[in-house]
Amino acid sequence: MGFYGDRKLTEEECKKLRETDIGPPHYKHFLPPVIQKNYGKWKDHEILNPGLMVHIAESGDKVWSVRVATPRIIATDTIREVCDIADKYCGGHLRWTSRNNIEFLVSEEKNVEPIQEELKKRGFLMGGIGYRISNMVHTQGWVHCHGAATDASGIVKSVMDELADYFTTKELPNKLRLALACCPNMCGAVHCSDIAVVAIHTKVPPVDAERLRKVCEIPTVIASCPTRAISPDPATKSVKINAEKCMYCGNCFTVCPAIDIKDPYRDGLAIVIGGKVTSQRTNPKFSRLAIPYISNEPPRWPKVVGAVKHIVELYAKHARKYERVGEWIDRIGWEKFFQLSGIEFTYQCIDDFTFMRETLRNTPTFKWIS
Amino acid sequence: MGFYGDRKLTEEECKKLRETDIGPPHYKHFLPPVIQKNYGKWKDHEILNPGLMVHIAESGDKVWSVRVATPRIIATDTIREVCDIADKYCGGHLRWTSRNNIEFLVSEEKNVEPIQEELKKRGFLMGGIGYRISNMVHTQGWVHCHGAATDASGIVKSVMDELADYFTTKELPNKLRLALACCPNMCGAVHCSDIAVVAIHTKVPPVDAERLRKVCEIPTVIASCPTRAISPDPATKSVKINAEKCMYCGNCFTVCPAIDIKDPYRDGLAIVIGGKVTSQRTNPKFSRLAIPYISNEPPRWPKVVGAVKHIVELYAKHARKYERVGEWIDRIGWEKFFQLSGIEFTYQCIDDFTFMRETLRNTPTFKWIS
Amino acid sequence: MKKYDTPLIDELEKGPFPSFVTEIKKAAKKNEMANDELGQLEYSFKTNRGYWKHGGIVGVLGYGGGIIGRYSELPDKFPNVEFFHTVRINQPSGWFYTTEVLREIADICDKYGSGITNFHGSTGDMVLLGTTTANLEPIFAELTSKEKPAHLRFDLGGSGSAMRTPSCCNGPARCEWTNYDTMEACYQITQEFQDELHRPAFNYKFKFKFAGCACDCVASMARSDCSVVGTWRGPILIDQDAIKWHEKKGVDVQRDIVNMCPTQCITYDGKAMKIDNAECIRCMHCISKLHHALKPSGERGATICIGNKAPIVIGTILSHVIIPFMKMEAPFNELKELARKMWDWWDENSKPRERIGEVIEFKGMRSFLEAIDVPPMPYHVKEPRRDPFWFFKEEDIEVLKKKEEEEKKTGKFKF
Amino acid sequence: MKKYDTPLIDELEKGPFPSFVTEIKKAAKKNEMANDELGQLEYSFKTNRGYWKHGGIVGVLGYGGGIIGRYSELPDKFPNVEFFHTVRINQPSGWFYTTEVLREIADICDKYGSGITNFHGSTGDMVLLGTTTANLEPIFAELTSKEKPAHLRFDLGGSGSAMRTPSCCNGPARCEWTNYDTMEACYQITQEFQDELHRPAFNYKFKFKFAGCACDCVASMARSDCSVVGTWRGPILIDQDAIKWHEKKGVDVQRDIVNMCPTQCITYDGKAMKIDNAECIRCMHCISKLHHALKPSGERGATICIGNKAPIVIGTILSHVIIPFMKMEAPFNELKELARKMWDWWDENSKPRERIGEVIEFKGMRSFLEAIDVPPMPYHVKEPRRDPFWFFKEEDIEVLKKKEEEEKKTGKFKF
Ligand code: SRM
Ligand code: SRM
Ligand code: SRM
Ligand code: SRM
Ligand code: SF4
Ligand code: SF4
Ligand code: SF4
Ligand code: SF4
Ligand code: SF4
Ligand code: SF4
Ligand code: SF4
Ligand code: SF4
Repeated sequence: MGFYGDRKLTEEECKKLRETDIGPPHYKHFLPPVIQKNYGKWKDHEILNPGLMVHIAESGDKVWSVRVATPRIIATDTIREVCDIADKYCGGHLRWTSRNNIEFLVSEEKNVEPIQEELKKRGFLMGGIGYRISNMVHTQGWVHCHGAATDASGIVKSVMDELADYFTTKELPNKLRLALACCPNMCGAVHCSDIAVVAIHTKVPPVDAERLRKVCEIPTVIASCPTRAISPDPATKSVKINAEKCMYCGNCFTVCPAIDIKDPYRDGLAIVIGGKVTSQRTNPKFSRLAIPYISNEPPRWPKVVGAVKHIVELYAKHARKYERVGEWIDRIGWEKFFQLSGIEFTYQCIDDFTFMRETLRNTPTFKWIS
Repeated sequence: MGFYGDRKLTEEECKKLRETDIGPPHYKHFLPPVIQKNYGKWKDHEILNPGLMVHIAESGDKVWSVRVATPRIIATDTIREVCDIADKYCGGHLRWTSRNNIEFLVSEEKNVEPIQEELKKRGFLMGGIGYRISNMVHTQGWVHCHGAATDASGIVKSVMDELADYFTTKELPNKLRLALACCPNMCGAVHCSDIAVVAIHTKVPPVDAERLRKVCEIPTVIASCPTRAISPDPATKSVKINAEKCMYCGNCFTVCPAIDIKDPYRDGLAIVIGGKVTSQRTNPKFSRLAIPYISNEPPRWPKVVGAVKHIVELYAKHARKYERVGEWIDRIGWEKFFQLSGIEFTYQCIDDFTFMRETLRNTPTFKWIS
Repeated sequence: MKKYDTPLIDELEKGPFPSFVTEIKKAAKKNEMANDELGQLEYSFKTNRGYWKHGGIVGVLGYGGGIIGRYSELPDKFPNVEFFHTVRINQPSGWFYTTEVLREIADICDKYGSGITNFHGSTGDMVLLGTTTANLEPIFAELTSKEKPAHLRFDLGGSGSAMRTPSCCNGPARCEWTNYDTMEACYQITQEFQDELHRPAFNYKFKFKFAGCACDCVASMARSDCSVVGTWRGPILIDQDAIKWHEKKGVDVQRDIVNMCPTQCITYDGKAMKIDNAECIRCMHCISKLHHALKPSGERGATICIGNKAPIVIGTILSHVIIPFMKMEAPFNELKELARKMWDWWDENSKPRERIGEVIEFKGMRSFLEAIDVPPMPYHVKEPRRDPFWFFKEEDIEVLKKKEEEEKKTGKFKF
Repeated sequence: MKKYDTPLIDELEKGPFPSFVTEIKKAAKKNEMANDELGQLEYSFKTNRGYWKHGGIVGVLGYGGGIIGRYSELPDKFPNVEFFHTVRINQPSGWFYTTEVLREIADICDKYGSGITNFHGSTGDMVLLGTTTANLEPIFAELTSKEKPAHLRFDLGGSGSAMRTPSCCNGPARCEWTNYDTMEACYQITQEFQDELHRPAFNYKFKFKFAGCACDCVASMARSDCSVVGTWRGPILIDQDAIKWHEKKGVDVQRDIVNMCPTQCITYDGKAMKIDNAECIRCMHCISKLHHALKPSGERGATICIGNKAPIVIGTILSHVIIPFMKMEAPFNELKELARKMWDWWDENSKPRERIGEVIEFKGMRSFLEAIDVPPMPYHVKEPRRDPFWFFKEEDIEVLKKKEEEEKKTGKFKF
């Protein structure tokens, strides 16, 4: 039981005990001895299996990392369970990765096999290391966010179930980074991911004039619109939205709850692909639109899952070693990608906003696909 | 003497004889017989010397083209002189190129040497064919345009004098296209040339309020400004210009003569490089800013000439065979170009207008030059 | 006639390259206008400033363009250039001439103008530099005179918010690489749209340029609203012996050709060259560098690209691919029809001084493509959009949802 | 406790990948809040809509952030999530933990919250999902309690228009490639700017992310306003035997390494690999694909890139190179000073909800660089500007003209 056991602190105690601006504890407290000793003196690493890698220090010391997937939303009891395992095999040391996987940090070789045994026994999914699919970066969804056009964790679970082999065993030409955002605010890495799902609204949001007058500042609402679609509506002493100009970004909703962007029938999902963050070989790339709309289909979003899988398999089949999805497509040309994938090319794929001039084709040189 | 000799037509005659909308005569009237015969049936061409190429038809027929430079501005007597030559050796057939050179079209092999002899004797400059510098596309300048920030023909003459060898003899890795525009309207190919000179204004134009009220429409003037620098000036019932926002494009002057953009002391020249039009190998490229300002120095603009020559020589020395200037620089990186050339990198080189986002560097990967 | 002394511009008579000053002086010997032009030019060089006023609207009866009005700011100093208009004469396709017509033009220029010309203007016209308002009609009458034989009769070119004088590369007249008849296309488009050319009725200028292949020898992609660039659909035929011939002449095939192919679709083992034609983007590099060894084959036509303009005021736009492949056969009805549809859309959607390329940016490609009945194609983009913001029409979503119902039935997804 | 039946989300307990539904159910067994969260989630799945209200401003005494207020739109149906705020707890550098502290956090979450967590939020925080307003102070007190040993005391993370919780790759803790101490830098910046982190005083959010090399394992270039990416200045050291070792393991050095080097600066003759280090852009490809065979050497530090933001509303911006090379030595004063200068400029020049990257676009790079005392460098651009429109300050022209006079004297041009 924690520092104060199950005793709840009284208001007075709170005032007395609390301290602001202390910041996080220093990480040194949490590093296993082998890392403390070899901090900044690592020489090499070997990926021993998709869920296991060893880092070797100049001193010859080693630390093994056993990586397991998590759904990111985890119950406190699960935290305690992984703690039990870490206590048993890792001297109580573990970490999370930037993609929400857990890494058990093993310092003694003798524990490397047993911990993997136990993790398997307990049903943890080991993998994600090396040239394959790792965990899918995502957001809050219906679990907790107000703007969500879909559920985040639900789609991630559905997609990762389908692609689990690519996490646990199968190899790919390079890392393949998946992400999902539950609205265009894109809390995550969607805009620079190999393959990502972004939830979109597709309907001009209705305005509750009466409520708006009460709870929102009209100038702020008007200013929030990137396409100048919002103008004052003298009739209602509120605002009106020009349907011609609205592209459903939801920014007005973010600044004003009286504008209701959520629509069960119209909200849907788009698939964007070919992004990357790293500067290896090529500059970071933006994810670009492949499929503009798929209906929201809880609980398992079969078409979204199918679309992602389809593109993963094309990539596995056609890309050269070490090419990321975007590098592969940029090499063969987007026209070829659409031909290969059979994905329908829609008006939505043609930029008519910020990057239009950069993304239109201004050379008569391209490949014939029809 | 022409069709009507030196008799000037009377008003009546004019009314009687004139006909509108006839368009240009059909080109067939002007093609030499060998071209008429082999029209669309050419098989090959050979560049025999920098001023001479032969085109060979499937029929085996040949047509020789002898190319000479012109200053583009030519007196009627010069037209007659080239006509005499064409009559003597070309059965009266000749053409101009898209870069304002003259091509004498020779159908009989026996005339090929003699015409070159005579052209040399008469002081014509033969060359411009193949991988070298051809004529410099340019504009009106002080000779005829109202907006000119410099003289066009004067700079072109000065530059081409210095680079004449690259027209008549010297080879380069590929064609090198020069251009000049006497104001940012850019009547020509400056925006997509290997090396180009563009004349710029650099001062916020003074407004003649009184005249403006008379001769210009205030809304049009305000609308003409790309940076919204112009606003109504109630004080003068005219307009005022926000110096912070004005980038001297001259568009307001184009729509309103009461705004005087020309400034003898401040008008100057910029050097832009690395553009191309053709889609060979790489997409067409824009010319990009190398040197933002050189003072206007008639009659021979020594620094402009020096700058162009400096870049031509760097290109000749460093580019790979068949690389255009822009292809070469894009391969080595602009940071390397500035290092190699010793050209000072200025704030002006950093886009703060339309293409900013595309041209800033958003990757930590670049070459060290300092 | 007044004698100007011109120490500054005289400097520009020195040097190997032909001198425009020498040309102006030639004309000045016998022409007052040319002589004052000389004087004013020297004065510009001395004071570092141009002295031409804004073009007032001058022209010939029944036309709204073809003449650029020019007036000196210093009529007292240089009375003979108080009026100094330019006359734009529509050149013949490919700038081919006979000496007969050139002499005719020269004579007209001497008789009514300054004796100074521009061969040619950047758009392509023959330009007579400098004449008076009074002489405009006579010049026009002599150019177009009904009494003259067809080949001597010329018309004015374009100016203002009109279709501008089209121009073309010499294509089939003297080039082995052209994919369509650039000369004839240029001629017929010019003839078809005489009204649009002479009577400015657009919101701004509109230019056509015709290039026979991707070399783009007439700079169409960078200098015309409608860039018609020749291309083909078929394999590149290879003459292996000819490649050997080039090697003997010193071409390093691997380095200069294979390695420079943008799609890396050429292989050469020192004996035979192979091209994976499905991957070729028809850039013309290999073909032009190995002339006569390689030859396009199959269907010929052009890619139509729209929207280029000069930088002012929102930055340069290059033309965008709109029709990936159009068969270019006389009388070019397909292209003419396209032009009309484009112009109608442009007209409806633009404000004055907005080029069609700008309007496509403001209104979006969909509006434009729908107006000209072209479906969206991957050819239209280098890459699809990067942002999560885009428009749907009500019906779009319904169509997509219907498709999904179909899929439910068939059990197969159509992405 | 009410028992919801949840046929729809139960579907998400099937399949090999760990299930968040299973996790929520675990918590729901003993927690009313978690139980109603479960109920509302099922209802969302059934009706295809989320039911959370806009976040009202809630927080702890003396802080303006760290808590995201959440309220159910359906309090009658799901009374226990009427209040369901998230608490963002600032994670330790690199997300390293001991079981002791994790248990402490878990216990606090159970005692005052829903028993559901996010490990971790996308910005990097530990997120306690769901608690009431009343419990915020106790949670904060227990997290920060003065009675606790240092390593058990945690603070809140950022939210709102403040500096956000910085994060970093594990760098020196477990990676051979890091070029600076990402963990320490992240810690010190977090500590230095506690006030900026907890008390929103900016016009919008500002994020730091620290990556040890161009691999960018913490997505700094794409997810932070200030991306600190490790790099070096010196040759790549080559262990030729190790390269042989990789070859034996099946690496095709020519195809997979040499051909994929972006600057083509590697050569390999089957015996020895050579790198032309002057041409290397330090992209990490060869180094990471041939681990332990290649090693950077020389001076270490980082490239500071500024301005990234998510697409809304004017499109994604990636961070731009601002400081090509900064030595990153504790206490990182150079970076701290830079941050302060940046924020001052940002403050002066922005409106609410404008990220620094947007403001750099509105005001131009010059204004920004001058404010932080950085001269223009080719490092700042991929390529120079394309249009003939740019600004001069009065003094610029004078400086340039002076330079020209110098040149006249020396007879040599300085371009
Ligand atoms: C004569 C010529 C330059 C030359 O020396 O050859 C020319 C001369 C003028 N151009 Fe041009 N433009 C000429 C080809 C061009 C080109 C090049 C081309 O057509 O290939 C361009 C760039 C391509 C394009 O159209 O974008 C060009 C882009 C402009 C612009 C910018 C238009 C734009 O939308 O960006 C202006 C400004 C305007 O229209 O107000 C302009 C305006 C002008 C005006 C009318 C300025 C004015 O208002 O007086 C100039 C009249 C000068 C004079 O004294 O005659 N001129 N102008 C060219 C026409 C001759 C001919 O008919 O053959
Ligand atoms: C005569 C002319 C067409 C006309 O109707 O007037 C022409 C004629 C030829 N061009 Fe061109 N080009 C002509 C302007 C252009 C232009 C337009 C321009 O310069 O404004 C371009 C685009 C330039 C650019 O990209 O900025 C052009 C890019 C080419 C290229 C591509 C070069 C490259 O690799 O980048 C070739 C192919 C080659 O030379 O290998 C080419 C090849 C040729 C060939 C060999 C085609 C042929 O088989 O006849 C012709 C003679 C070669 C030469 O001049 O070296 N021509 N050529 C033009 C001559 C202008 C002049 O007086 O110099
Ligand atoms: C919790 C979290 C998503 C998650 O599931 O992990 C999150 C959740 C929210 N984000 Fe975010 N953002 C989170 C990381 C991000 C990231 C990714 C990152 O930081 O690496 C981004 C993209 C990077 C960036 O900052 O540009 C991001 C870009 C946004 C934006 C767009 C901001 C912009 O300038 O483009 C908004 C909209 C806004 O600020 O009004 C936003 C707004 C929100 C709000 C506050 C929406 C709202 O007004 O309620 C969400 C609260 C949800 C909730 O119920 O708690 N969130 N948000 C992440 C923070 C957890 C943590 O502290 O660790
Ligand atoms: C643990 C982690 C850092 C952390 O502090 O948490 C990490 C660790 C390593 N990364 Fe990473 N990367 C981690 C996130 C990332 C990210 C960020 C992301 O995915 O959001 C990227 C950028 C992805 C992108 O570009 O979109 C990333 C791009 C790389 C790359 C470049 C791959 C490429 O060629 O494009 C390498 C080099 C390689 O693998 O060859 C790399 C290499 C490595 C190495 C081998 C570095 C080392 O020697 O230790 C580490 C183990 C390899 C592995 O996981 O396959 N790491 N790595 C992150 C694990 C996330 C996960 O759970 O999967
Ligand atoms: S992406 Fe949108 S809906 Fe999802 S958490 Fe972020 S702000 Fe909320
Ligand atoms: S959703 Fe976006 S585009 Fe539509 S009105 Fe609101 S802010 Fe404007
Ligand atoms: S570039 Fe400018 S100044 Fe020169 S001719 Fe064209 S419009 Fe006139
Ligand atoms: S010169 Fe250009 S930027 Fe300056 S006021 Fe005139 S139109 Fe605006
Ligand atoms: S554009 Fe092509 S067809 Fe036309 S002249 Fe040039 S090379 Fe020949
Ligand atoms: S035309 Fe261009 S793309 Fe096609 S094979 Fe030749 S070089 Fe390659
Ligand atoms: S960013 Fe570089 S230093 Fe940091 S973990 Fe990744 S590879 Fe290692
Ligand atoms: S780090 Fe990148 S650029 Fe440098 S040598 Fe290796 S692959 Fe080439």
